[in-house]
Amino acid sequence: MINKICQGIEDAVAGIEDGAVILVGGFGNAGEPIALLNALAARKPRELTIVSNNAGSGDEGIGQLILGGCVKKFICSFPRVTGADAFDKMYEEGLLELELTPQGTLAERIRAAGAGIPGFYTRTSVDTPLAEGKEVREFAGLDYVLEEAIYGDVALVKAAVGDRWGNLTYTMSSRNFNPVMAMGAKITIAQVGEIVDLGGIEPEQVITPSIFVDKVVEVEA
Amino acid sequence: MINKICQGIEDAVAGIEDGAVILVGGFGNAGEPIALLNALAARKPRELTIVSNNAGSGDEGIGQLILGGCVKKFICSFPRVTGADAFDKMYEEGLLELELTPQGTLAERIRAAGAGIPGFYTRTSVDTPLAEGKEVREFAGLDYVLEEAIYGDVALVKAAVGDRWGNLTYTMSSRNFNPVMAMGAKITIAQVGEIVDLGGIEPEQVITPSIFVDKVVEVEA
Amino acid sequence: MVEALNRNQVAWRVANDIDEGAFVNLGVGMPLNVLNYVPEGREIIFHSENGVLGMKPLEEGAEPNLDLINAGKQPISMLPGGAFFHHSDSFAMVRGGHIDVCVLGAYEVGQNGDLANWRLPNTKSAPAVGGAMDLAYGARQVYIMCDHNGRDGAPKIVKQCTLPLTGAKCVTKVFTDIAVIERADDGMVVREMAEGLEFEELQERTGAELRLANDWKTLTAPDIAPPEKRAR
Amino acid sequence: MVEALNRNQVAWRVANDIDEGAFVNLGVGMPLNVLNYVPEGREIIFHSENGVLGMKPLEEGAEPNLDLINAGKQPISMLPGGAFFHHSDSFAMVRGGHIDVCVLGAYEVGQNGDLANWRLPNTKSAPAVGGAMDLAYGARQVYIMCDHNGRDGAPKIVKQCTLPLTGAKCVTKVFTDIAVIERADDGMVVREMAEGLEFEELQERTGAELRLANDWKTLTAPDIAPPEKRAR
Repeated sequence: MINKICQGIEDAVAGIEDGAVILVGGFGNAGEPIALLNALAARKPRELTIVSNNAGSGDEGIGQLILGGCVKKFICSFPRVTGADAFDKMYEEGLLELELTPQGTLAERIRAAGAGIPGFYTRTSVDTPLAEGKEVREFAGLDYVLEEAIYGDVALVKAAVGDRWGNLTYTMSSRNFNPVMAMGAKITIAQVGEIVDLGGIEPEQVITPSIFVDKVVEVEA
Repeated sequence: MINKICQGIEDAVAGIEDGAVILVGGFGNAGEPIALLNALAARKPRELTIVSNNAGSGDEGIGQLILGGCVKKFICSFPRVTGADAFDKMYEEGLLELELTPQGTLAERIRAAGAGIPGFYTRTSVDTPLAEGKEVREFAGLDYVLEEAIYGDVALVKAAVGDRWGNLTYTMSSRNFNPVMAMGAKITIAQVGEIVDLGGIEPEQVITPSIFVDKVVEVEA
Repeated sequence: MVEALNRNQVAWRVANDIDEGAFVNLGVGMPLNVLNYVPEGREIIFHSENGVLGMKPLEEGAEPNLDLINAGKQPISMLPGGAFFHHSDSFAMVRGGHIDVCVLGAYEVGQNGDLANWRLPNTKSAPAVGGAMDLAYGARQVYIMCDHNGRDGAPKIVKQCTLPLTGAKCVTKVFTDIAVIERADDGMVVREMAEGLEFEELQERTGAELRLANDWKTLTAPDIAPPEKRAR
Repeated sequence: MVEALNRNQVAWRVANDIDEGAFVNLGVGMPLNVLNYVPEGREIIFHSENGVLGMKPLEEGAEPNLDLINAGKQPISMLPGGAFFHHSDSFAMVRGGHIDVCVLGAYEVGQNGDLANWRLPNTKSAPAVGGAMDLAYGARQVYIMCDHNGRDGAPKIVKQCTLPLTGAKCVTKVFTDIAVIERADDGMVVREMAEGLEFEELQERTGAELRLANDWKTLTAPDIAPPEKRAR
């Protein structure tokens, strides 16, 4: 019987190695997999690359990883949010690398990794500093920038409901980056508010299908 | 008040011009917008390019457009299906152009048009005749082919439920190419089995959001 | 005496410029305020880049839901007909040309439509860009909402941007406290000027070269109180 | 006397080679038959490229639903836990390396793992490729299911493909009526041979150079009737 359900949050994050590229779902606090991130921080990993829209806030979740000295580099679109003090301080001291990428390009680069596309062209960032060093190419008279896929080792996502195969659904706007991150990593770990029996999610209503998910752990909301 | 609902199928297909590139949803007969295609054929358009997975079967839908002499060119992955007699005959007589593209590449090229991506790289078709004349580029030691977006003038799709804003849901595997086609065209026209009040589709369960749909017409199943 | 609009009135003016049925994205900051001034009975579908279509302001006294927020991470509410989707789909809408209008703030708008709104010079803090660059090229119309002059009096609409660009030649219309200016192929055209403002004075307060439209109108708005100063 | 498997037995053999929990795509034609021989109690999640995960065969006597079909346009049924999604997402699964195994038919398999299965020569009829090229490179393992020799006796496993390729160096394992052959870095290794078959005869009936694994086994299957001839 297929069973991707982990009994404890520690089991869920076991095996994540130093130096891993971690894709993290969420936008601000909505959909941020706080419990998984805290459990990961407790393992005291080193030299992680965190790929997420924001660079965390407060001392939980991504903030806890930063404070624990676990993060070497961020790839994100908007690191500065209210309460991103941990990030701000370490960035200003030169202790964190940052690869800034526009939000749409970030989402598309991760989807690309999940979809077998190593590179694609986009108008976004043409003629701006974020296009520096990137190939520019003309299609139908307009310039486009070549952007490359971001491949994750692990994705940490938060969902509302999950089942033992790994199907997931999300609540309202907490969906955001979560389904995208789930596509782009070798191993996807989901914290869910509720585990239901197989078939408890209507097949038309599955948002992240089981194929993109490796571990599921129930976490009280 | 926004109201994308057309009262008749003729209104729904009004204004489609000769020479248009038409994206057609469906996979085999599942999800094929037969009523819209028949109504389009009745207008006797000329020189259409049809982009769809199959080249129709029988004398309804895409078959009716072929028999009516409306089609100049197909872009599809699998023209030959049981009963694709109209296509087979005209193709063998040299009366139809065919651009064959792998099914995944077809879906991705149309999504690309809808997502502002003029071109992307894929492994699919490398070292095969379908890569001939296309740029090949190496990423991380592997060859990839450059594929370009397919931009539709009009998309014809079939959905189960729609509302006056244009939100759509689909039944089971009749979803297939429909949401993709809806993204890739300037104008998207949906035939739906049922029109519901605004709010009748849960916001988490919308599959094609209103922004991708321009006209909705109810057609008895 | 120039009757400049306050920021709420500018938001009102922008909201009134948007047609029924338009799909509209509002940038973080001043632009999000446009949501509060949609004319009674006009259906406009607002897009939030974090995966929302059909948002509306949170009702007075309603309980905020942490899972229902806008791009500025503020709680919102939903219209019937709204939809949720993930970030790739959300930015396919933006980058694929499906958004009719986006409303953004600006540090500088160039005479040629260049936009700079993401990076100030001489700052130690980390850069942040969010969805601004995606919107600048992706939306069919890029509306800018800003004070006409900064606190030091320097014009926001300039001959040529000096700050790092968000997008080149992308701005289509600028709404300030004293004017509505459209970008035409041959330059910046003043469509509306505040009561009591002379064109010469407007030109003086603007870095770009302006042209007054023959059918220019007075920029007016109903009596709306200015926003309260936010505590920092 | 060589005890070759019939086509249903080959489908059984392939089904038994797939691990629990695997995500598996079945090509149109012979491979779709694998669905009927999943070992009792083993959970395998079958993907159909038209946007289905978790399909199972239509129950005997059940009403087919025209909206629920597989890649061969045949009616199917669903396991609890299944999901529907659109074509771009479906092929993201295929092309992004998420499918563990795909099972395809073949006209020719080259000694280096090249696959030709979409285009016969000297035909006036239109070419058709479907999802074969996406699967050939996208799936982690590409299993081929075919008769060892064509009606004219010509081998399907050849030194070098002469037909237009579906994908280069992509095949990982071949299941025929008389052998199971794995592609190793240094060539084709015979893992199983039918009862009564000598390696020399197998080599003679094969275009590619074969090597017999030290731990090779007899290719056997339970007694299953061959498929009925389909009316044309």
